[in-house]
Amino acid sequence: MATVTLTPTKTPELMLEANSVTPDAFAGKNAEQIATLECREGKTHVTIGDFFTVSGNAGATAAETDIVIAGDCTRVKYIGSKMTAGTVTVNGNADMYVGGWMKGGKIHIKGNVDSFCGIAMEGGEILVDGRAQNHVGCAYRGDWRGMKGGTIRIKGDAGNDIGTFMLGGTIIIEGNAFIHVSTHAEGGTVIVKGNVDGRVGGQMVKGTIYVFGEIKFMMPGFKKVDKVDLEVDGTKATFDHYIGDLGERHPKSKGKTVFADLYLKA
Amino acid sequence: MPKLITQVGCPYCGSSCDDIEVIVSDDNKKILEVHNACIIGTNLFMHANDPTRPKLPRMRQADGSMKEIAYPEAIDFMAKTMLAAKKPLIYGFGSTNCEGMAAVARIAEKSGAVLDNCATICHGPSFLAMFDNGYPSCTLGEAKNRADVVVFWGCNPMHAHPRHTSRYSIFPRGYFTSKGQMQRTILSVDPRQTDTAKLADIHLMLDQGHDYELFDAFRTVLKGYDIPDVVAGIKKETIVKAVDIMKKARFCMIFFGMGCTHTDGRNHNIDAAISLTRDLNNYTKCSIMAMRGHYNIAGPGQVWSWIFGFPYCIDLSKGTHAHMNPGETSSVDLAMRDEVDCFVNIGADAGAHFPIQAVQHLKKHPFITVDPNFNMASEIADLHIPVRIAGVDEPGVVYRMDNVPIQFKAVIDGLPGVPSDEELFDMVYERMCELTNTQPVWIAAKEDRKHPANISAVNEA
Amino acid sequence: MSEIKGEILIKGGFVIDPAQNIDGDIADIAIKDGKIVERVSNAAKVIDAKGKVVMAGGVDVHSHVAGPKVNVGRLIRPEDKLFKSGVAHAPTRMEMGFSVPSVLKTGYDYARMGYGFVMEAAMPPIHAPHVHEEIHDTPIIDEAALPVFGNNWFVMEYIQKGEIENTAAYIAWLLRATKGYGIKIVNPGGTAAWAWGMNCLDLEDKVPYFDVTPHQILTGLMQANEYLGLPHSIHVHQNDLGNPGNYPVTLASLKLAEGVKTKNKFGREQVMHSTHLQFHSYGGDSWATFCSKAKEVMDYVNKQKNITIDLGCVTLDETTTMTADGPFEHHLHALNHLKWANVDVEMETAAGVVPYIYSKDVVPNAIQWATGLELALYSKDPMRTFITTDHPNAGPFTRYPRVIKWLMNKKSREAVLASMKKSDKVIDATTIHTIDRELNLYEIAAMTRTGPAKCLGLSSYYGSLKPGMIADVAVYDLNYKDMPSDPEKIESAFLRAAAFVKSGEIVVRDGEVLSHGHKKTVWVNPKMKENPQVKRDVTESFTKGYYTVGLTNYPVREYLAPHPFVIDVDVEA
Amino acid sequence: MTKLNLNMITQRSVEEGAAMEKGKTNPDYFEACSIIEMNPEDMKKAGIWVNSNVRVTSECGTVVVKCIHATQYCPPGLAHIRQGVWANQVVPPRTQSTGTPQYSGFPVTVEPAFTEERKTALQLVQGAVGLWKKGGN
Repeated sequence: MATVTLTPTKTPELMLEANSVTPDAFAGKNAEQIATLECREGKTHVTIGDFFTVSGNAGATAAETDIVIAGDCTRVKYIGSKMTAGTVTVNGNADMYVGGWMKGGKIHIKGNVDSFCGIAMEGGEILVDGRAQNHVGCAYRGDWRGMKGGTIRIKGDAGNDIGTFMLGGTIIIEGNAFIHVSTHAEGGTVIVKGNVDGRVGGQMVKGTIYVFGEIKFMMPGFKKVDKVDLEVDGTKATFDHYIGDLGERHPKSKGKTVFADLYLKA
Repeated sequence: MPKLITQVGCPYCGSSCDDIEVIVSDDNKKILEVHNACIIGTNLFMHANDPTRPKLPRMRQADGSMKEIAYPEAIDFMAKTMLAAKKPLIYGFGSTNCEGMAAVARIAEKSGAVLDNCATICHGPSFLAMFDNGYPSCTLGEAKNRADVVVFWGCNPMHAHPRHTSRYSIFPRGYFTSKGQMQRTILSVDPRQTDTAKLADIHLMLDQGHDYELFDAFRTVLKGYDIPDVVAGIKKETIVKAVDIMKKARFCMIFFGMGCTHTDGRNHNIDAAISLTRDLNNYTKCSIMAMRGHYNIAGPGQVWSWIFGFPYCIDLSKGTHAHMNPGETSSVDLAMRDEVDCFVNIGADAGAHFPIQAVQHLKKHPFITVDPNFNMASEIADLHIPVRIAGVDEPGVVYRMDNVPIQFKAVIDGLPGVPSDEELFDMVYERMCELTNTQPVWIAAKEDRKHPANISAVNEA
Repeated sequence: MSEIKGEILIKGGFVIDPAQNIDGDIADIAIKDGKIVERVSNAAKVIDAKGKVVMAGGVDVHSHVAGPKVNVGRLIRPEDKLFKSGVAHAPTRMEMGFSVPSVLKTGYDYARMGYGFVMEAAMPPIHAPHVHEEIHDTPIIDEAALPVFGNNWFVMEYIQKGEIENTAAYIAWLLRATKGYGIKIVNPGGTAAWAWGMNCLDLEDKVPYFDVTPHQILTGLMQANEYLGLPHSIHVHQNDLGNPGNYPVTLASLKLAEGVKTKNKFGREQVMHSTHLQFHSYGGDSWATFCSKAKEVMDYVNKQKNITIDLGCVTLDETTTMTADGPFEHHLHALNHLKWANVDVEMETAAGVVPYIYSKDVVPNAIQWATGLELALYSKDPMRTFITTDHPNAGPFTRYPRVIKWLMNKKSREAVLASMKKSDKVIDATTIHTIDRELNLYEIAAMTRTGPAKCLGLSSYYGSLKPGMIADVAVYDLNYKDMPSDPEKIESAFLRAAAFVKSGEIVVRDGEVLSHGHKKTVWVNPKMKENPQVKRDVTESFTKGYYTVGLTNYPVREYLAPHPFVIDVDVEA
Repeated sequence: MTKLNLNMITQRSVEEGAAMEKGKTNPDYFEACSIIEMNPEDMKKAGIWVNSNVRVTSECGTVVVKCIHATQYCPPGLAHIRQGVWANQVVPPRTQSTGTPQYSGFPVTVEPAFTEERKTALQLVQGAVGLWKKGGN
């Protein structure tokens, strides 16, 4: 394994679009070469070296490359987007699209992330120590194929649209969530350990949601069917089991209608 | 002799009424009377007579005052400022014809700008919902000729679209609706008892911000399942009754407005409304329509979709392709995140209609306003360029709220020397090409610019 | 066109021009001031076509490229742009989208393929200004648009009363008002029924309220078309599109042409053009028993000389379906649950849009793929059989080169068939695996330029390299005498022309767009004595307010077709 | 002083539209838009009189407007300022990542401000960006 360390040297005036900050783009390159990789700030073409000092060479492949950003990336977008292997660690905040369209590897953001974290993710892991803005693990606009695999763990709170159009994978929000959890989902799992304001599972076809705290406004299309004891992300508890969204279409499997499941800690 | 001009289009609201009659002075310079229009439309036409309308661009001076300058100077400033910016934002188009919208697209692409329109603060969420869920809609004539159940959800046409109810939705007698209002059942869903709600047979006064839950309740009832006794403050019996009315309609028409798009959940409220519309089509005919605010605010959605594939929030800064993701590439988000370094406000008033904090962020950078009149955006701008008023002294195509194109007329002559939006943008584009030493791209729409000598040589098949 | 000056000589290529029965002769093509001429001076720009094939510019008889439903398709599908768009570089502008490309991408991609004329296949009349706005923003290619008539209230009322002359007078008025080209019919009666949520699946189903049948609408419009003597025949999208077991309805519709004689001065021989026939050539009674009936349908088409067809080939892509067949799109949405847009248009028509993924591993999709190719391979008359994908319904037009590859190369068809998960089921339901035929370049030229030009009544302008024709000339990097053994080379050659001269200007070299061309909008102006009855009826529909726009704001204004090419038709009646 | 917690919406009205088309510096626009509508019960609770000024404060700003009898009935707990310059002094710019600010459904406090003056549109907008000079420019 080889570690490439990026140390921020200045804050972008606008946002820095750093699509090239991924183990895949770094693989096989030395520090100087990495510093010349292209980024965008508005319509201007810039390089990684314009905003970071680069130390260390990358491994031969993405899987053998660890990237550490030793500082804040509040104004840096697309960190780790489309990556397939390796790791990215940010010792601070990151802006939008962290791990967007990601297929593999690990991302660890030690601060907060902005919106669209893990958008259309297919595999790998994202860990955010702080909070996330909106659209965690959502689909791109108009696409009915949202997050398909992988895990996103947000240790703090998250905003609206968590797992919209989700098809697979797991999203864990350890804090509170605002509104719209698993809207339109047709698979996947969302776990919210805190409270949710409302709109949990609206238009949901299939998939699973666990909520440990309270749901302030329950969707009228969810109906309580039983009580179950479960172990969810290391917590054993009794949950009220709801099915829904009864207003939405649902597929049949072996003659039985398949609903989405919502487990609310009793 | 004053002249009567009939079938004039009204450049105010999304109803785009084209039955206005205007009497103009003999010299085509003054509007004397306006008939058929609502109070807002009448004021709009009459305001065009205002002798204080700006006739020259004005540039802000070091002492904060504004000084009149010549058009070439303003065009040069606009071209240079936009080219110099890393990411200019162009916003507006609440009152611009489609010709202007196509022309501005060339500037936006050339300068690597973000191109956005008023939908971004109005029906943008409706676009997001259409992206996710489609849009089973129709033209307004279908509503007029067929609809026997009309639902106004989070919209108040009696105020925002004053002639909508008489031209299309409640009162008019259509082909299969010859009894007009007598033949229609009106539902209103609104947290206030609006003047539209007062006209309704049933008003569902829901708890503000809970439209999504109420739509879900409607859908759940439609599917034959039970719902809680009260949803969003509305009793189950009322919901069941409303669903029954919609289901038994021959043609059910749902109009929705800012009550859905400005509140929590934004796009998902409309998303759910579209799902409900779709479900109802399994039982009867049902259509849905956004109550678009301006007479041609559907226009940029159309024009830019055929040019760039996106209706709004179009980030052209990549140079090679367009990128759109509202929340990121939308005007207010760009402003609040300090992600643009030049602001061009065209045919709209960001100064008055953006949250004031967004205005403060935008004002950190060059701020240009293109508008026929003085407004808040012009009064804080570094440069204000006046243009002709589309639909008053400039003709052109506009798209009504149902996306029907209407070819608007000009009723009076424009102020001498004042260009149309299109002319101004074409001049800015040509200046940008000069400055960057590149060839302008003109297509057939611009035969006159491409081949200035051949304008008359039209048809020799 | 007068503003295009200068001479070009396309030298030494293998010329293929079915209009002149030229098949691979080595010859020069001379171009002067936008037209093909006998010879040019030494000063002519020379394009070396040695070892390459030279054909007239392509003519697309049926494609959805401009107008309201196309734009709905663009608008509701941002994901059709994400990571799928072209990369622009000077002198071209940005080109966005895959299945529903932006107007710029549309013009560029057609030009790259060597196409010079494209027919927009369905124009809702009230939306005509929109269609023309998109057309005039589309670079390079000449375009025309067919207004839809098959569910129009006036048409249904006149036909119900048996008034062909009034029908014709109304058509003449509407063609002028919309700057339209000819008579498009989509799901006759069925779309009108859809306004109440119903449909007409059979020729004898009554249209609610109007008391008329698809049979009567088709026959009436066919008579009116010949009464007017329009350049093109009626252009028909038949009832019951896309459903298992629909081929008898198809045959019944085609049979309505029997005995009908054409009357026109444009060299057109057919009285009915049946479009995207692939969607109408199905047997079986459910998706489980779904099968191809291409053979049965083509046996009839081959012997019935006064009809033409285009294929509507499924290309096995993720695409966007869009049609004025409103009820079909609702039905399709119920099958695939993807987003559904619908636009019912007052007095006139409707349209629907639904994304669709054609997968080679889904048996009905794979059967559809085979059916489209079978139609072409069973055709005995390439001059009456045209290559289309009903863009973007069965696949984007940028797949024409792929369709051509499949038609010209059996090996490439077999490779696709073999890669299908359930190829045995596909083989059971189709006959594609039994067909050895490989089309040659001459047949391809007939199917992609000469034939469509004739069918549209445009053979004096397009589809041939005769002197006097508009100088649309495509050069493809294919050696007539030594065709590549790798079928992929056929596709790549047709996808990116070695050169394309459009209206006498070199617009493409080596697959790269050099110029934005000199595009024209083509429309038909039927000159007919004023018909007071029709005039009164039309006026009344506006004054009584069944239309919600004003009569004077309805006709397309001149400036929206800034470079018109108008075909006058003197109606003799 | 009683502060009232209300849910605020800002929407269109025909008066606002008609006045806006005369110009945003027109006195009609001032009268049409620098007002708040709320339920009489709420007004009573906070000791607010009809046609007196109140201060409205949200998470992101504050504005003085005149309280009038609701022209369109507002239930208790809900308040309405017509869209425009005054409303936008308090509208939160947060968009839920949709691009559209929270024009409706945001918490505000309303308190009597009998002695405070309403500002003009120009005063508010130019003032916010440091361009306002007394007496206009």
